[in-house]
Amino acid sequence: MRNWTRRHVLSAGAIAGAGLALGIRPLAAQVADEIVLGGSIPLTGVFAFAGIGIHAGIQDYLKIVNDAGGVEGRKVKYVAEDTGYKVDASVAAFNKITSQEKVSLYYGDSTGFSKTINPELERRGSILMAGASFASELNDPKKYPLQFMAGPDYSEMFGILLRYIANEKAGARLAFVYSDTEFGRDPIVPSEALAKTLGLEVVEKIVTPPGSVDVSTEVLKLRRARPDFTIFHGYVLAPIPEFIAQAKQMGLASRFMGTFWSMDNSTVERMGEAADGFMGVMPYRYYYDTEGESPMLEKIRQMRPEYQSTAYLQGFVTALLMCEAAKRTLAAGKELTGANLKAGLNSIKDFDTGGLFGVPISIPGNSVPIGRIYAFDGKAKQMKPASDWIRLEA
Amino acid sequence: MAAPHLLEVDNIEVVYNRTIQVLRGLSLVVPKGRIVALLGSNGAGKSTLLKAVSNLLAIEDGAVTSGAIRFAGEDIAALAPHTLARRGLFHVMEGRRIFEDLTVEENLTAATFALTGRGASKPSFERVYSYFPRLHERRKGLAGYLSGGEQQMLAIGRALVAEPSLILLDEPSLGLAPKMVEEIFTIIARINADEGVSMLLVEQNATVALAVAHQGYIMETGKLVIEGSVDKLIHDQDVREFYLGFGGGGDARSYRDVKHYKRRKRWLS
Amino acid sequence: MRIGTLKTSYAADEALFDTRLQKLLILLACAAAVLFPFVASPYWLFLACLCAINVASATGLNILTGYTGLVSLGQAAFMSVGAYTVAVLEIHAGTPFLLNLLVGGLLTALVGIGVGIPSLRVKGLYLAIATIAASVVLHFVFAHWPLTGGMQGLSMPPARLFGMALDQPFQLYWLILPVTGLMVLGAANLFRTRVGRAFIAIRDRDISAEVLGIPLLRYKLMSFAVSSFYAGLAGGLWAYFFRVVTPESFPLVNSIFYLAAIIVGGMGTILGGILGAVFMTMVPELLKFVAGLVTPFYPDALALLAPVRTIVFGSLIVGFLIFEPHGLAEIWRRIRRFFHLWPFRT
Amino acid sequence: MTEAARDVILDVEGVSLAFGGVRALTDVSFSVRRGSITAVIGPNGAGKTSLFNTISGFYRPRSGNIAFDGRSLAGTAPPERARLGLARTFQNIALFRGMTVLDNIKLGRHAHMRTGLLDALVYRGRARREELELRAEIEERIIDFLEIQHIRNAPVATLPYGLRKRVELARALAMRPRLLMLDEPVAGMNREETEDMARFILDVKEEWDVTILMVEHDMGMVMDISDHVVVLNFGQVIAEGGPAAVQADPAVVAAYLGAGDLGRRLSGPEAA
Amino acid sequence: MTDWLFLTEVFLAGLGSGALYAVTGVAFVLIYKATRVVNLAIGEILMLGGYAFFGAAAGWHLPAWVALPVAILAGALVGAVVERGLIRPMIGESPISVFMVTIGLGSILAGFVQIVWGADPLRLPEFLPSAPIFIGEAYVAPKVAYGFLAAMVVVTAFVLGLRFSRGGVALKATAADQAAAYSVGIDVPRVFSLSWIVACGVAAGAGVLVGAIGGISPTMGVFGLSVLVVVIVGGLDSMAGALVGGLFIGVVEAFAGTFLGGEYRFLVTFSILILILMIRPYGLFGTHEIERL
Repeated sequence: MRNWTRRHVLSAGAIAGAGLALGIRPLAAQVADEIVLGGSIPLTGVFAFAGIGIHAGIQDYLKIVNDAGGVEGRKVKYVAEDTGYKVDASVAAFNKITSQEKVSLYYGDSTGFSKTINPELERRGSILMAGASFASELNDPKKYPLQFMAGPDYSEMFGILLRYIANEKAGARLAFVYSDTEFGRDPIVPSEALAKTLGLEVVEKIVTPPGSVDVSTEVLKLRRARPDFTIFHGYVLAPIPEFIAQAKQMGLASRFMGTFWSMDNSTVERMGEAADGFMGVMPYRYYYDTEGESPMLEKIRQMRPEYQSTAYLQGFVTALLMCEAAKRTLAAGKELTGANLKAGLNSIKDFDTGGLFGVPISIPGNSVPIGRIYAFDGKAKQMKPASDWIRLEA
Repeated sequence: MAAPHLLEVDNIEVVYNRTIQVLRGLSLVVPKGRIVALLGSNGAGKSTLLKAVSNLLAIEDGAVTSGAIRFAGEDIAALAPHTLARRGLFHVMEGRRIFEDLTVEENLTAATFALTGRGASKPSFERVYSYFPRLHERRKGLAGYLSGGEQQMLAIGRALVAEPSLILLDEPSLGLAPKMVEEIFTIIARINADEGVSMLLVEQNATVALAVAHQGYIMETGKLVIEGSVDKLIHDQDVREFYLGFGGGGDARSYRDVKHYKRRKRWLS
Repeated sequence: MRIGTLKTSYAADEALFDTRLQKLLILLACAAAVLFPFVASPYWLFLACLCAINVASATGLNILTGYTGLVSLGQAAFMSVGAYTVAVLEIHAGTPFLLNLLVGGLLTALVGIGVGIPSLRVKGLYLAIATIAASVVLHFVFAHWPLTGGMQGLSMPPARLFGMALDQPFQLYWLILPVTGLMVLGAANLFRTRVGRAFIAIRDRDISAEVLGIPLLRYKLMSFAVSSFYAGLAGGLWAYFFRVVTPESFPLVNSIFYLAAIIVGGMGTILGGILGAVFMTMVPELLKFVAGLVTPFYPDALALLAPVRTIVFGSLIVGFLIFEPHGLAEIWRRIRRFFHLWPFRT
Repeated sequence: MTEAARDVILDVEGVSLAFGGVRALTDVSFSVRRGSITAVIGPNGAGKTSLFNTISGFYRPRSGNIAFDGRSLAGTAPPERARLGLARTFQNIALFRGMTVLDNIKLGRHAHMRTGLLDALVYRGRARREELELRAEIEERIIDFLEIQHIRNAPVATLPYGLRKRVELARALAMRPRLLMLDEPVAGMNREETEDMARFILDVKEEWDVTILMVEHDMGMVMDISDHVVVLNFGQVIAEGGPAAVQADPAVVAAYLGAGDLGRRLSGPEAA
Repeated sequence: MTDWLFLTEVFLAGLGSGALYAVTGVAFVLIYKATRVVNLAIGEILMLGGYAFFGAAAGWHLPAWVALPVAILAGALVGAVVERGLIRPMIGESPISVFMVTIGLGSILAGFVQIVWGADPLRLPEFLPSAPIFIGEAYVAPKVAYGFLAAMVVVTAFVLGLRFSRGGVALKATAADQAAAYSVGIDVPRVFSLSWIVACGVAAGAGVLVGAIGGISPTMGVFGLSVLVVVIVGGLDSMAGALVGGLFIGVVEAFAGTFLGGEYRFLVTFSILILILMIRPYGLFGTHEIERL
């Protein structure tokens, strides 16, 4: 046993040494005019379902771009590291990638990471970043000048939902159900205020601890409040289905809604019986949406004949917007600095994303405040549009 | 020797924690149907010997490093303590070790596990209660509330339930009033006579031990120093002086003098 | 090879590093530590800083758990106290970073003493659970107190030294490594004196410690104080390193991580705390590296990384406890002994 | 204070102790003369160790008083008693297994040292001076005296039984004791080891000027080296006096023999 | 706030989740009683049960009444392997080392589940009747009600079995004094093995109930943390304590969640834990002294 242990340790040490040698090696050889898109991607951990889609989406879009000759003749190289959705691992990945490549674009996996790394971004001034977080806080060009998100922020998602509700039923009673996390709490305060101005009444706010398994008491609270609409936020799947199932068993006649990360078709499908009629906000068209012109969706469907998640689309769109920003910067004859890239991004006006967003978009700030309400059709097992595209005015 | 020995301890050595040697080259036998007393002072290794025999040593990180122990002709080295109990070697441990949170009857029930595999019919505690009527009175009470003497009775009662051929008794007189010691030793002798159970009895109270035993061993610091029939032992001058407490002619040298000859040794070195 | 040691004074015998070889090794290690930032990439500097922070915290936990025998599952929560203190001071008071670190450490020590008070009544597992409970309470406070920024936490400016912002691994290295070095040295010193011996006595047999004149409660609380002071400092360093502190930055898993680090490294040895923390910090990186190597042959390797990491983490704890309870420090000692006697015995 | 009282270092008066209704000690009174070796004997379970634990301060007596050097110990915690000069060893050896012999001995001095936490962390000035002084004293006085130079850096866990007992004695000596309580110092030792220990005990008394109170089963040694013997049985003192007198006391003989019919069979004249 | 109906409903929901705590607590106590091991992996074994059920019911398309025994057997098997492979070699080590081994085990199990079933939360196929249940006018979620019933049957079986069976005597004897139990002929290692096997089976069964209500995910092991509170409050070695503690904590959590908000749940239960530790370290029903380190 003893011998084994020692040998084991020694060989582990040897491997570690090899790793060290490789790591310390000076900047990896890089083709002179490549543009590098780095990524801290949660390929594993609790957010892996999204990370894997995002990863594929970015790769696919870059393939399309590179096959077409790149951005202004320059190829885009994608370098990603897994983070397990942990802030320190994301920071480590960032440090690792930026120490080996000259990175201009970066995809970050969480709000915490984006907040952590932003001072560093500003210090470097060479990178434009986007990511999986739609945190309202990040949607502030003054505080986060080198950041953007490929869709509405969480408060804007609520804004879209509330506008829809106000249209459907004036003075409707609302309940917000959200997790006790940064993600969950993000849009609650501003959305309450917005609901008031729209003449809606927030009758109940239910916070659940993260990882909660039993929601029976919360459902009792919900039943007592008798809302017309219940909006879930800060979850992916659990405990939404249980909430809905129990509420339906109790005969509660509320409609249930979600935000971006709960809105993937396969996620909603997994809600089982509870899925029918589940609605929510989505800035993109779904993979199977064949209505109207959407050459990009066509291309995606050609590349990948099976259904692709909304996370895939999010990664795809983010890469698309990043490349567009780079293209505009280079076309203007400017260097690829963070500020220039952001300026390039902000110059996007009435831009057609190849039909991924249903309408042409503009990015005056850090977000793309557009979305549409979809509802799940139990028979077709698909999300179907329930509203037209809703554009929030800045 | 015509009578086969029920227990043979053959030249064993015992070590604790891989370092501390407690028994060195110790041998003894228990003939069938007899009570053998093992006497010696504290720390001499008597309890250790019993634990070596019942294989309970391992629990305390002790081990028999050489020699052999045979029970009914079979080497016990590979037998777990409960297996030994089921084969008829029952250890009544020092300090009684009854299950205090269990009732008297549950304590006896626990001992029925020793009958596993012997195909015995439903065990009855009548025999126990006939030897110890007091236990019958208190059979529904928690064993922890029994007096010290009653607890010792229960410990021996458990042994009776197990129907053993050999009982190892570790200091049954410990902490008991003289009257109670008398009572218990009388019953021990009766059990031996009535049931034909052999016993290996470890005691510090040499007087009572030799009163019930047929033969005895005396050990000091891990080694046997004197052995023989009880008659021989009680006539031995050293035994009378050191174990039975009869004053007598002094030792060769007093510990008070050690300073002088030891000191010399120190100067020399 | 070395045959024995001759020493001419008790002072020499009481020294931390007693052989010439050891002194040489330490000198070499120091030189390497000074040179390292100039040759390493930011990524490796990043890892070095992270290792150093974890070493500081693990050493603190080792004082409490490894040396005093009081098991704590609250080390990460203690770190969060230090981290938040530093962040709040940096944001609102703008005081110099060394002062902030010190205040963070002292405040954490106070919290540690509070958490340690039950230690006279409850021991072992119960104490460990009391520290979990304390973690839960601290987490709640930080997550709901406006001063600590609620669930969003605090983003803070970098430490400043002579007007220069310490915001890259290269600069932070010069802050983090010396502080950690001093902390480790302090811990090593502690166990050369009566205070450290009293801790060990309490671990080994607290009743007889009392007979030797060691007041139990006082020393148990002292151990909690020192240990959480270390945690607070480590948390402060962490805050300067990541510059954002949220309630999720210091989950219970991190407390388990530190406990695992000292188990793997070796409980109750200074070297163990260092080796364990470095080892446990590097293992995930190593796994990532291996996954990278395997990816060409097995494309899903990366996706398996997180569960494999979890399994390896658990297996290291279990494996070391079963096969090498004295940890890496013991393995190191055996290797050293091997070379001392080499080539006469193998 | 009378002359006689000044001569007494430890005075146990009317001490009773009970554990949840079970009486461990009943009205125990005796005193230990300064500079003497006093032995407490009695059958197993007679309450000897309980008595020691009461004097050490682990158990609080239900009634009675213990005075050390004329000062009542009531309300004094064990660590404080150690500082006053009350040292002891344990029946089943309470050394710290994870530490070396040297560190174990150093621990004995704890109560008399003054190094604080901050001193300790920097190990300069007082901490260093104090440690080095202690080391020198231990080496030159204690280790040399008990002849354990060769094992001083060995971890205690690796030592044989006899040596451990000696290390425990060394640690007690490091406590600067005025009264040294030894709980079965020679239990489990052979004649040779017992002789060594007896010599050390006598030397400690004479050269270190320490009073000794011990519990011991080895009658030979007790009778040879003690000046005064206290006999406990069922938590009560049944006899007290010089070794010879105690040995001859019928109550003592009965306590060891049991006084019933079984015992009489052997103690009768015909047996001799 | 004198809406009695609502209060009753909250109370019943609390009892429902409390019953699941109780049954898992019983599994925990069983292991502790027999082997003195504080098994922190109980939450992960519960999780494994949920996944095993999922694997059998959704993967192999077995009916629920087959999948449930499969899950319980899977738990029992893990219990047997763990006891032989990890716990037996640790006999005689400090309780804290063994406790850390179970923490490591929990981590291994969580990783294993992720490798096999992925990190996403999953839902178990519906197998409990979904018709709403009313007690008087008070509504009880059907799953909660059936979970409560099942849990109570198991807990009662354990409490009674322990009190009146010969096996119960063996367990209590082993718990009280291993050496003495050995000496009276009780096969102590078998008691150890059986207690792990049975307890892990029960925990796995509880995992199916918990999973049916809240879905399953690799982080489900957190449930074990609440169970830890339950058994400390009830007393580590008391089955009755686990029952009372479980129901108590369940109800307290329900009311805390309702009237203070979900984020207060952990705070309240752990505050109770601290309180109990200060005033009654062995819990409400615990009988044994604190283990020494």
